Amino acid sequence: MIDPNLGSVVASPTPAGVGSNEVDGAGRPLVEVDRLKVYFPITEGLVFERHIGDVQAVDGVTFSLRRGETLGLVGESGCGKSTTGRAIIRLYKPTEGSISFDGVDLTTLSGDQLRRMRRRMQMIFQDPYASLNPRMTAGGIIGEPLEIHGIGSGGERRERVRELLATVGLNPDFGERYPHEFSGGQRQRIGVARALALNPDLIVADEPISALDVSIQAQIINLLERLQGQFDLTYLFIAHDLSVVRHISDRIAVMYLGRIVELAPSRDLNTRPLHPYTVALLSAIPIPDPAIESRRRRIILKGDVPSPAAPPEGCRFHTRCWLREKLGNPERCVTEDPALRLIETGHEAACHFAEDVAGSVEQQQVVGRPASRPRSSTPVASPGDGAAAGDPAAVQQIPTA
Amino acid sequence: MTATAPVPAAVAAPARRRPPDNRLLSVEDLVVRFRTHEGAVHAVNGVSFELERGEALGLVGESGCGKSVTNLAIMRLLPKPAGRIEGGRVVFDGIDLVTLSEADMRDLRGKEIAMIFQDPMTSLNPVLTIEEQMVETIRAHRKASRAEARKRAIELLVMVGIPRPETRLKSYPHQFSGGMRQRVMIAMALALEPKLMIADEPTTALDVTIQAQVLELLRDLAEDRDTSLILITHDLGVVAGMTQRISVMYAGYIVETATTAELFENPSHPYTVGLLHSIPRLDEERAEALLPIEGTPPDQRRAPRGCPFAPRCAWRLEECWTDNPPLAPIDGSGRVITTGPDATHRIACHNPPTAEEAIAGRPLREGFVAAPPPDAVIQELVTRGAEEEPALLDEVVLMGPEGPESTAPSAGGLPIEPDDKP
Amino acid sequence: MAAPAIPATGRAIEVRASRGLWRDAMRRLLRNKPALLGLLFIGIFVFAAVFAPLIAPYGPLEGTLVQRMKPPGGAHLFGTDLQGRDELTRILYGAQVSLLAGVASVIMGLSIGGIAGALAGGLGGWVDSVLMRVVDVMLSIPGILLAIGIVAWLDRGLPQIMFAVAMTNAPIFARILRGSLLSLRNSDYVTAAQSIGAPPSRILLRHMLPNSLTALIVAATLALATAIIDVAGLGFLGLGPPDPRTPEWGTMLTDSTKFLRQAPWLIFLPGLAIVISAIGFNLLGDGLRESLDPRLKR
Amino acid sequence: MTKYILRRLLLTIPVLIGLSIVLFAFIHLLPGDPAAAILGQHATPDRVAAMREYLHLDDPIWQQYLAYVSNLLHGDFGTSVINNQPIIHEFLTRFPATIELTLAAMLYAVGVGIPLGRFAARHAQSWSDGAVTIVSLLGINIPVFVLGLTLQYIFAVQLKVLPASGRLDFSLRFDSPTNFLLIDSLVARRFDVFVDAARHLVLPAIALGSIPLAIITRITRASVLDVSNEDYVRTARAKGLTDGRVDSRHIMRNAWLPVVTVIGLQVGGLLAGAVITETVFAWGGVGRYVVDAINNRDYQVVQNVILIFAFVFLIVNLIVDVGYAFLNPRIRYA
Repeated sequence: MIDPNLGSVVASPTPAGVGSNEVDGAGRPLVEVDRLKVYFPITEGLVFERHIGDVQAVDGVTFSLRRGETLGLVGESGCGKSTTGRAIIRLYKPTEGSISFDGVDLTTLSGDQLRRMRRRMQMIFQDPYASLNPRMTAGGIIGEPLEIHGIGSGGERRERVRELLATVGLNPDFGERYPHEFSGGQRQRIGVARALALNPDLIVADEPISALDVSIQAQIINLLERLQGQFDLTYLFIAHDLSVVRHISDRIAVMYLGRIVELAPSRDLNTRPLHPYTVALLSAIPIPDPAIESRRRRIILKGDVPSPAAPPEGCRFHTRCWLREKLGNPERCVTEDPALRLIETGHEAACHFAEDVAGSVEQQQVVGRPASRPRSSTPVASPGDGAAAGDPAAVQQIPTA
Repeated sequence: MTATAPVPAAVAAPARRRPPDNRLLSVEDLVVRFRTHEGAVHAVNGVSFELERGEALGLVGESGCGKSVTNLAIMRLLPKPAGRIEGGRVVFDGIDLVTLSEADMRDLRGKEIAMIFQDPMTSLNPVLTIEEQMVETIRAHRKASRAEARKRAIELLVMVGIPRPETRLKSYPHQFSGGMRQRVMIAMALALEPKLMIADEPTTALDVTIQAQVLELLRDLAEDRDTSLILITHDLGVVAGMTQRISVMYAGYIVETATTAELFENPSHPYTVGLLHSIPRLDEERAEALLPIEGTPPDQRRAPRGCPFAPRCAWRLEECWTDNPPLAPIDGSGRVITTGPDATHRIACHNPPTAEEAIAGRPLREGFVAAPPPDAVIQELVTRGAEEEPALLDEVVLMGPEGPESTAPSAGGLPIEPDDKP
Repeated sequence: MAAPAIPATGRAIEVRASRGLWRDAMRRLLRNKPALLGLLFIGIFVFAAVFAPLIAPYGPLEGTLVQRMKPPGGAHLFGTDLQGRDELTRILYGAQVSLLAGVASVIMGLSIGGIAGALAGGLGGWVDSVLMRVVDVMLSIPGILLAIGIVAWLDRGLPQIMFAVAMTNAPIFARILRGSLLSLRNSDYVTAAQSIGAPPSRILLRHMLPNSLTALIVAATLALATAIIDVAGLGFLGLGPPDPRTPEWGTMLTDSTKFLRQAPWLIFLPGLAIVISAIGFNLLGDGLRESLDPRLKR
Repeated sequence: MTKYILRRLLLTIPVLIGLSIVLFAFIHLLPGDPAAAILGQHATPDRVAAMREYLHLDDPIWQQYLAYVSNLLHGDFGTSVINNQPIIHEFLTRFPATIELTLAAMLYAVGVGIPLGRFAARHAQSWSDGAVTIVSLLGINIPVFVLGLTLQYIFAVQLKVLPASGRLDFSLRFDSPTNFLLIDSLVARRFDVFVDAARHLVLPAIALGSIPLAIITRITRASVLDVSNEDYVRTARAKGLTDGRVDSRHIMRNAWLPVVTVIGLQVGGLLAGAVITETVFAWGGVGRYVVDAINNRDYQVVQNVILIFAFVFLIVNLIVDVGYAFLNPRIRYA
């Protein structure tokens, strides 16, 4: 057994002077990201590299993570979701903006201070084959964080590794083995165990299941859910699959071209999406039920996502927006960049016309059945009434909140 | 339009007897093996299915279940020299493809059966322009001048919704986005109006909004032309809206087949039930707990023995370990309809879940426990598995009657309490 | 280190302990027939070098002009050379020079190239730019020409030869190591190490170098083959060890070229010795490439 | 594309500068007084003084370097201490012989290596593939001089079908203005000379070309096998193209790319190998010139011949890289 005080060898994670005066109340979020920008420079030049532009991977993102919650970060490839996650772990240095973790601004930290903070935030990677050093044993990989932070003696660390293996559902004797001797799902469990080793507060899970087979995905999701309850973890869960994100998250932030376009409690998001992009995204996800599929109407977005090196003026989504087209192409979308604004309780969206989305046929159609009762508790057509759901005219009657 | 090479119609005329019904393709007891240094890989172990004209069939399964190999075998495009058809017949439009001469088979490919592959990034030749690749497809099967073929290529690009086709023809694949490349692949597949189109995970590499574009295009084009479609995917959601019938594959076997509506209404094989319970659904009122399938798919280097799903199955009986059940109608009747909207719902299972169990995702019968592996199976795993696939053995063994969670030591008493947290 | 397994099925099953990466690699290597042949060739070569004084029938300098150019057979299995010395003896002793020069030059090259490559790939930035330009310069001088230049410059002698051959290999090692490090720098497991707070030195030493090492080991083995050929080549050009009596394979060939017609064995037998040693290291290198990758099964 | 070429061109400038510094150091780090060292046994006080003047030895080191570079840029590569001939002149008269040899060796290596590699790939895992693998293994590991002497023994000494050494039979009197024997003889319509020169070229070209041949065979085989497993080759087959068409348009067009790079890299090996080959076959090219210079401690010759060889190597690689870019649309239209 490990001395429970082992962890306190390391200095208090809250550096003196920063946020220590503040009351450490439950009200303060664990992570606060404020106007975060991460740009990657594009250089060109024959001999001397010239800076000719930036890939605006993340361009002004603001959100917070409450203790113990799971925030899902969802979007298509290149939307900046992984970059955001990595910037929080400080694998990338933010170009602008601030990230505060438990009251400490991470963007100003470096060296030892940063390393100490890293004990409290860990990451799980997408590819279980690439994220484990092939020349280290599973035990070495899981024990490495303890070693780096000087926690425990060799024997204690070995004992802890065995416990961690058991915690993630692997045989404790497997510590001696090398990654190539495990299956994909087992490897991902090792990755989870490594992230747990230091008892972190926050885990950033970057597409943790998308490289796994369908039948293995659920194993890992369940594991993550169990561990959250067990160890009081806060998750930032990054994925492209909205149905998975919705399953595991309390709240969801939808990203498009480096911006958060919608942020809502996860139940609200797919019943009452308020950003036209979210509506399209939801409608694009196939549902494993032919009856529902047959009466859904897909919103097919035109064209591809523009390059993050040259995002469109105004609203970034305006080049592909179905709502804008429906509204007769208002100029405002091209000229004015919509800010993320609170539209309903806890539900933010970055669209000038978010109110027009609410109650629209498109919004009602996304999951092929009428929305569950809106918050205003206005009477709605019976949810079980398939005929009503299939008829756009019927759902159109639903009043806007 | 005349064909350049001897068409099967001319060469194989005596062999071609148009079946009386509407059947286009019938695969009978197909067996495919791969010969590797480590012995044979049992990729496809006796797969049979049929397809009508204009019908869309979904082949669903996880990676390595044999769904792609089955279709490469139909096209006779198995990687050489390792992959070999070791048994069975593939009859397409009255012709047995397995015994067809290579020249006749080549003439069929692209013209009567076309394929779309998973990764549009790697499926187009990077050093040839789109024009070169499209024109060569057309000219391989039709006597057409370069200019005629080019005109046809432009029509096709318009059809799949590629803007400015004249200029885009001159482009190289790397100058297109993923979605656009997949459209080019579709255009190329449709160039010769094939009777059958095989789409192998056509949208797996694409983003979800692009996936929606491509799937809609594929469905519309196939419907317009009355082209039969085999859609291979691991995503049950994709097949739900795209196909009329579905066959679920596992470890080189079809374990369940039914019309799409019936399969989702009444999933009856433990594997299908497991798959449906291991994916979260967008339309759920609230997030329900997922019930994963424990363990990993079997090592196909071992000769199949018993039901391939037995080691991961919560419903397994003793006999499942040794006796692989055949695909049979769920209602026990002898009558089998293989195609069309009245196709018989068939499964390969000794102990299928009841409707309630299928909804619950686990056995509900009083006192039922999955049968542990008999000694002979364990012995085989120990002698072979330990040497070649250690992880697999551990998982099978860990998968005791109570499932793995109970075998893993309880994690509740982890000693380091998060006491260093503020 | 077998431990009892979970008695889930009521039966105890031995959980196989990992064999360890090196033993695993060794096992794969020993299953590789060409590599085994290579090991056999190397074995002969090393055995000859180490035990030459014990197994050689004569002394390396022993012989009289009366006995010169005797064809193989009889008292002289490989015949005698221009000075009447036993050719077999000289070939056995020649292995000493080749082995010594080959191994020493590869170790020298590995040290120089390895350090340069580690600095370039590990530090990046201007260090990388400068070192890589130097490597470009050295690689722009075609192989043995660089060695010729160095020997010409430093004068003849065994250490000079070793250094010269080392300098032809060093830039290659540097490039291989740097390339490998650079590709690993963006690998997920290095990112993972950063995310758990591993300091840069640890990332380089624990994560990047061990994974780059296999490429370097393979390159070094293959370089042994070229080193043996290059040393002999220098000897053939008259840039071998300064003492002309030293039994060195390349030098032995030069002396005999004028007597190709009369004594062809004086060309073929030392030539064969060079070829066999070189092939040995080549086969072993190829075998190592396949067996050292833990991701490849068996 | 132009940008790429320009960039590639500019990248060779630092290499050239570095090269000149290294070779400048080569002379100036010689033990003792560089002037005396260069002159060696031919040193007389007068000549040493003249050499000191020529090398600007009394100036600061950077001026000495600038003088060296300036001389090079003016085509002054110094004079040989042995025969007092300008090095560049000696070099230019011998270089055609070396070019003839290396080109022939390259033609042999490419002309045989690529078909052999394709053949082995097409019959992968068969006995003929195994045979090709063994032959190329042998090719890589036989030193040029061993192979050269072996060829001489078999074809000149035993079979007497080809000449053992030299470029031309003594009995044939022919004055070659450019020293490109094959071209000059054709221009002069001396077909007897052409045939004889070609016969003299066969053995040295085979000896010199064998290592590149083995390497090109290996790379071609590996590359063709790699490309054959690409998805787009499967696509091409699924479209119903004939095997020949799949092979020529889809496999070879891509398999070429790595082969082209390797061919470029072999030029260095050929130039170095030429030094030894010319010694074995008494071939009057630059290689022998260098070897003679080393034996005579004619340092300036060694220095500047190495410089020119490196320069040639860089230029060839530049051309190869541009060719590669041209073959690869991903670079061409980057």
